[in-house]
Amino acid sequence: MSLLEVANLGVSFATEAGAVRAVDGASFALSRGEVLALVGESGSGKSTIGLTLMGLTRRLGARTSGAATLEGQDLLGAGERELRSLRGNRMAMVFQDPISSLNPVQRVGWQISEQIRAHQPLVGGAQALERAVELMDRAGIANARSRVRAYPHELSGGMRQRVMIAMALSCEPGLLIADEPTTALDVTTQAQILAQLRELRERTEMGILFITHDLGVVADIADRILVMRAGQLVEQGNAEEILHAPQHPYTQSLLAAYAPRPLRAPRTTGAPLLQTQELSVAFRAGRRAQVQALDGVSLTLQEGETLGVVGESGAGKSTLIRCLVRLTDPTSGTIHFRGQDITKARGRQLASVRRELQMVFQDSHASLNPRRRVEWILAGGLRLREVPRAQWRGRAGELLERVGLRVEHLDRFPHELSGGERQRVGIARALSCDPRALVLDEPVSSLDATVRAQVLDLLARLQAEAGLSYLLVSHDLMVVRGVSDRVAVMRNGEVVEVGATEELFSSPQHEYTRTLLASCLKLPGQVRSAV
Amino acid sequence: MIKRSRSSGWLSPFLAIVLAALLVAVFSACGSSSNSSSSTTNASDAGGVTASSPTLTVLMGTAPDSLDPALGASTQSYEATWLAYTGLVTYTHASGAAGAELIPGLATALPTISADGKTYTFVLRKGLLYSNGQAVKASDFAYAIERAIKLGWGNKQFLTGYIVGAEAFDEGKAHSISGIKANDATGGITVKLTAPFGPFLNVLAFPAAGLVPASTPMKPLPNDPPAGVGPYMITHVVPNQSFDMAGNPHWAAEAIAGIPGGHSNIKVNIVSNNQSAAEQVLNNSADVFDWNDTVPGTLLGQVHAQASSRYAQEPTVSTEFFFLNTQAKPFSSQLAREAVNYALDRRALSRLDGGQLTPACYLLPIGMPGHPNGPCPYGDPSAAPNTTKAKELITQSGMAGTSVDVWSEPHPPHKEYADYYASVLNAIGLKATVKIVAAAQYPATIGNIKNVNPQTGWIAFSQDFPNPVDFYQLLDAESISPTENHNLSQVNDPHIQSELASLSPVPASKLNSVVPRWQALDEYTAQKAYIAVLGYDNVPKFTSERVDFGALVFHPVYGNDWSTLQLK
Amino acid sequence: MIGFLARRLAGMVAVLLAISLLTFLIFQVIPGGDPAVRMAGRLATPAQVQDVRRAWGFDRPVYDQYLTTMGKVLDGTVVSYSQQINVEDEIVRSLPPTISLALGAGVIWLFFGVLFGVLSAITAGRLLDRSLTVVALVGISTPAFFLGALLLYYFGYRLELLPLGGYVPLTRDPWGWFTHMLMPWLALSVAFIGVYARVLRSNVLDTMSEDYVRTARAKGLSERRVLVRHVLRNSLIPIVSLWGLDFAAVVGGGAIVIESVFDLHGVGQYAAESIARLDVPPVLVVTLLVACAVVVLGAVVDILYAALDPRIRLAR
Amino acid sequence: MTPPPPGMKSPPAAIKPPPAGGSPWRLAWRRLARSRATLAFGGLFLAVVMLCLLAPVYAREIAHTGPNDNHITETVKVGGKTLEVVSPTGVPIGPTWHSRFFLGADANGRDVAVRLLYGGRNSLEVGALATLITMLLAVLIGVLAGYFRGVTDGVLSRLLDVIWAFPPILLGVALGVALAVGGLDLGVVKLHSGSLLLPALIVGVVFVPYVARPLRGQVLSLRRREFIDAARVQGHGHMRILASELLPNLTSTIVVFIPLMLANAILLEAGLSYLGAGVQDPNPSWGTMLAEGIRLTPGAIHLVLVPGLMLVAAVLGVNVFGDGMRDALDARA
Repeated sequence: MSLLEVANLGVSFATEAGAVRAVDGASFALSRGEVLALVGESGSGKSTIGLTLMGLTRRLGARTSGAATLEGQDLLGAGERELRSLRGNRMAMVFQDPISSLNPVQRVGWQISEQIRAHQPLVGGAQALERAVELMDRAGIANARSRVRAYPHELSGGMRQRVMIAMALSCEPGLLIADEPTTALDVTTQAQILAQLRELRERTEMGILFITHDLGVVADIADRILVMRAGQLVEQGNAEEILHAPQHPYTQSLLAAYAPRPLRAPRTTGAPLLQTQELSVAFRAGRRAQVQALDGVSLTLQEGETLGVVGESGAGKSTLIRCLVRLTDPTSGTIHFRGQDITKARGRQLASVRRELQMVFQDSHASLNPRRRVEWILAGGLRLREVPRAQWRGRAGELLERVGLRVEHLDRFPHELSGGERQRVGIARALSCDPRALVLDEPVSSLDATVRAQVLDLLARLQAEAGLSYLLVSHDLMVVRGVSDRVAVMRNGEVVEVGATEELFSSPQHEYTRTLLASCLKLPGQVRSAV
Repeated sequence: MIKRSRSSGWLSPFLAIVLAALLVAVFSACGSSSNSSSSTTNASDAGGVTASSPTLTVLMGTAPDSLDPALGASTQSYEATWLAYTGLVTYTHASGAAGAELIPGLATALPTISADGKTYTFVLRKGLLYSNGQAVKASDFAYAIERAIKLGWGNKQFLTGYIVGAEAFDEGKAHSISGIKANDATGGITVKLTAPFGPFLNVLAFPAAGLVPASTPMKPLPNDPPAGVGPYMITHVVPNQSFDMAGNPHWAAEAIAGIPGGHSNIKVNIVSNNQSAAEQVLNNSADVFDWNDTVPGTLLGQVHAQASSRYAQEPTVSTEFFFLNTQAKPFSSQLAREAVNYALDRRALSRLDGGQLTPACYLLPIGMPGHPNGPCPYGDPSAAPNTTKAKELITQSGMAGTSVDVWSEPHPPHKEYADYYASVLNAIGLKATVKIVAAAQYPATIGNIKNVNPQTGWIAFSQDFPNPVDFYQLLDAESISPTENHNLSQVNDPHIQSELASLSPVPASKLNSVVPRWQALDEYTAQKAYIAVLGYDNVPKFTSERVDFGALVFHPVYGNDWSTLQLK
Repeated sequence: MIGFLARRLAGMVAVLLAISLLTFLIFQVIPGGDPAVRMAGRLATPAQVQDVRRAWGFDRPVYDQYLTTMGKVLDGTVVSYSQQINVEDEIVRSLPPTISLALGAGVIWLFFGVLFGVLSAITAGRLLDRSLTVVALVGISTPAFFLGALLLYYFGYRLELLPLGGYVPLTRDPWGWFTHMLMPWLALSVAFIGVYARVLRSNVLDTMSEDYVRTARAKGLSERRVLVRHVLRNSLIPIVSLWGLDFAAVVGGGAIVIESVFDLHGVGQYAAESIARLDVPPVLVVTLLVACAVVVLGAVVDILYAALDPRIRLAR
Repeated sequence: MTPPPPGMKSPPAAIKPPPAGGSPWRLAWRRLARSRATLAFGGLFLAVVMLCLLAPVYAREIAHTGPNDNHITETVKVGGKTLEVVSPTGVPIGPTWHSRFFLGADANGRDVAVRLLYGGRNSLEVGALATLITMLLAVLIGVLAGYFRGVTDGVLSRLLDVIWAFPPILLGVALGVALAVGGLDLGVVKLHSGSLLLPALIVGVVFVPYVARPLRGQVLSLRRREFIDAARVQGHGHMRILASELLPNLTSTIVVFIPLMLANAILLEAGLSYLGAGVQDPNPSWGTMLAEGIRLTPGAIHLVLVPGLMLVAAVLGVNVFGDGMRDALDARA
């Protein structure tokens, strides 16, 4: 008998807009010691399956059909009390975002021991806390004994996720449901967490339902793979089979999106367009402490080229960008744009520089004014260029067509667009000023893999058409690799290595570059990516 | 401490529990509280109140402005302080006209007055003691007067205006008042005046002129009033909440003729809600209602039904009127002023005051010497008004359509008077707007000719002492002042001025002889319609069942005489 | 912590100075507000008024008067114009009724506000929630003095169950204290109960949709434990600060209206009467007291907040 | 439509409903239209407003008297009996349920129903004006402080602290008493002492911090949003960013605050009037009527109940409507 058996599972929700069928007839089984990956893009219903198995969608008004059993015990029909004795005890769940998933006002040790005591009433408080220390230690948390007294916000993202894992394992469950457990983490941390899960499975014979959108991660850990799309299972099979010989067209397109983009032919580069020299930024943190967000960065973006900047969170990429577009003032150093010192530019000079140096933001949702229609958003740049008002609509329509959208999108609000569409609008807005260079801040990191590929294609096309220069910032080496002429690697506010893309990827000089590459390209021939 | 007892007959179980709880509360109240104990002990000798005398609770709607006699100038203060601070002369403890009669207080007899009316000579009684046991000296009188002036007693103009050297003392130019001479050895006291002033003895009957020890600090003592001579002494002052009147232990031995020694200890509670106060007296949880307050009209029915034997309306010597500014349109026209007098329905105004206003037309009220007896010149105040005539007069006067601001203060029913008055003015062809000003700002606002120069408004005046001169300050041209005006109608009438000049020096003892002249003057005032009188105030005398209602004297100057307050 | 207190203290002094100056100035510009006229008494002559003015220093420049008055406020010797008694003594005497009112009502509104809010949230959308919502909104919409007047009328005059107002010290007569305070407590609490119930309801609902509550359920905790240890523990934190500030406002005279309706002779009533008498010193002192209470309790609330929510650091 | 279950703000991200067409406003309006209670209470408030607007018609056609007309010594026929409007001891008649003195008379023998409607006009006018003043000042202060931060924020925030630490009733009463006689002379504007703008100004100013502070907070967080950066990077000026980017994002908060403030303004005006610092004579308002009524309570409870219940009805209408509107806009106030 399998550990988990799901037959013809259907889940639907009543929403304001009527009933929505989130999962439609999913059937699968999971054995002990097996890692089953549930793969799909956002909105495919994969998380709903995990939550439904845990009985956590009941309060959201979900209606379920079909059957699901854990070691023969019915999950869908179980009473609340029955379910409660299973949850956390025989099945446990690790969520995507460890900061919001841990109670902010309770110590982590308390939160772990609470779960132990909920299922093992005979265990005393001190004993449970001792177990928590042990679990945290085993989950790879150094200094576990002192960290049990920490509050979640005092730990790093990776630590928090380890706490979540320690908590999930506290009652030695048979089934672990991991819902995008590494999505919110840096690549190096992600690699560590995955290694931990692999080690766990070997040690405990636990079955893991691993929910993710990231095929790279799947390749790393899964025994079998389920592919979901719009609430339905489209394909399932062994990891090897699915990854190397996908049957269903959707699976194929999904994999295609992950295929490595061919390296660009190195271009003859022009004159320096944007230059920084010894750029440093220090923020005050508290009374005397200072944080050196940027430390002596000297970079040059040449006319017509794409310069990729990679680094993990906290490397100073965002600060660099904010300096370049003059949202943050550098503490020292200079910025030159077309030979002109713009470090302290103000007023008219700044306005003319800004028109030529535009930016595309990471979060397409946050960077578009939610209360304005697309037409208005695009008209802003036209107004600055003193285009007559009568032409705005026509020109905005043209811009949309340039980025692959249609004129009717002009009357939409940002929330009425998909993520990819929004990012296109963001690019169109940058283009509305007719710039020479674009600063791209993680332009595809919030997009699904298929959409991501499309947006990157668009950027390449625009560059070819208009001779734009790009400074592209990303934490994702694969994104940078496919579109950049040269790559700069940042760490702790410093540029550790700059070089032509091919050179840098084939023979990294700096040790940190090597670590980065190693943590993301573990399986040769297999391309991975992370959001 | 006030406990409510129930007057109606039925008892639900819940009420029984509440009552039981109340009983418990009474026991836990340590017996120090007011109304339960020792009602049988009657003060055996009329000479004094002792700790074993019963305690009666008197309610006051407004706290006395100060219980220091040198400061207190409100009726609430006088009501208490005149029993604790006897002066050289005082009033008879009696109701009605008899109460207005002056008798010797700490002096052996009424003073001898020199022929020019400017020198008063007194002799202090011998062997008097203050409530703290100190001996009373003649020089204490001078000190008491100095103290009242120095601390700023509200009526000190009666002292500084007439006593020789008092003005200089007030301004700090002299260390003592040269016009007062006292001999501690003989007890002789002489007071010299700058000009003869008829009511001067009445001035000396104020508690502010009551003797206090010369060792009393020259600073306000409202919470710990100084020692005095009188049947009572003021103790346990909790400002704005309560104070006690206990028997003066040294009084019994002195027993001054005409001043009763009192029967009960008095506990005064300040209860600003007159509904609540009236209820408390009605159901006997308090003993005396504040005569300065009105029993709400809405409760009067119940009072008449349940407590007619312990409720009465007492006339006070006070007049309510609308002043009519003779120096500004429209009331610069006598016809317009007459119209107002024709048009006012005093019966309506009386209803606004819960029926406690006696409609009238003369400035000098009933009970004040000089109150005219003749009919009113512009219609019977107790009958329907003549609105038609009033309209005609306004048209005749040419003032129709003139805007008029009607001033008043928010205290009921003064605001209601103004509302009514404005509607009357509108009905007879003027354009009236009501202006309500907080009570504290009111005198300064309407007294400001320079900036405000009010056209008409409500004002009430009650006597300081039983002499018509007091009232005629309000029509005396000398009271006109740009910012502290008291002659609100701004009347400057030569006839009134000449009459005042000759009537004002007439001393209290000879007042009766000039009553006809005062009557004629007051009729003249009514004829000129300088003011529009509403009527005279009646006030409630209202006690609990256990109080001997008949024995309680309602004094014409000081109201309920607590020294006559006793159990049945 | 010490830095926080020092900064707070400095800010507080600035705010208090501004408030005292403002109060003082408001009364300076009141027409007919000249205290000398009132103090000189009825029918006083202009010369006498001038004397009073000189004696009390009303003829001096405004800033001089302000500084003198503030000096007296600080060394506790300021006296009222109308009764010439020490204002600070008077306020100390008026505090027991006000504190009785604020504490009692505070406990009542906190208890019922939390009770109704939680009940409403856990039955959201159902009949009980709807009924409680209506009750809460009616409470919020009812002026306290209207409610007070109705209570006084029905329980005092008509049924004669409760006293008609006034204050009895707790030390003298606990039961009398209770019966005298019952109606004022209710009248004052009702609106607050409504507000707290609404605020807590929405706090609880927000918290219930937090990820960590989902985690708590995934841990297999009982619904009760989820509610108490995870939902309430978090959603009560803002209530603590709300309560502290409201309590400060009531202590400092925010309950003026209720004190007047029930004749409690508390700080608020003292302030109201003093305003009516245009008596600046008591108004000034009460205003400063309230502002002080608001600012101090504001700081206390912030400290408490930081203690309850480890994410908060004490800053400005 | 079933109400959303507890704890459900929205379904999990994965199953967000397909974006409904139209602007956020249309969305809110659709939600609002579905909530019958919200509409019913909004209707209640509108009904009160309409009644008050029709006051002159009622006075002329039905009651045949004006709001300030005295009938102290008159009589009125009720069901064949002749009754005095005000008894000789000053007790006014209660509701007659006839055209004259439908809701009884007050101490001055004025028709309570007529005064109620005229008073309602004043109460509502003061409430509306005060709300307008509060919102204008609060938006100005909140936006400037939140957007420019630094010194501007410091000064404005301290200003809010001062108003906030001032107990509202105390500030209101002090200002009310101060301005009741002479009015306010600002040089340019001179407010007459009887003007309704005075209480409106007092009430309006008192509430400014309650709106300005949350707005400032929201501006602070909006300012960190990328679309503001985007506008700056494009080279737009501060004024345009304030007016065109920030303000539209504040409107739902502002809109949610309006009914809340209207309700509170009406309540505070009543409180001030009770203490004699609100609407000045001869204008009636619900607050002044209540204050007068409370003085006459035991014999004439209708003088308390009539204006009180009307006040509660109006404020309740606004409150429930505002509550529903907040849900519809899904904004926090």
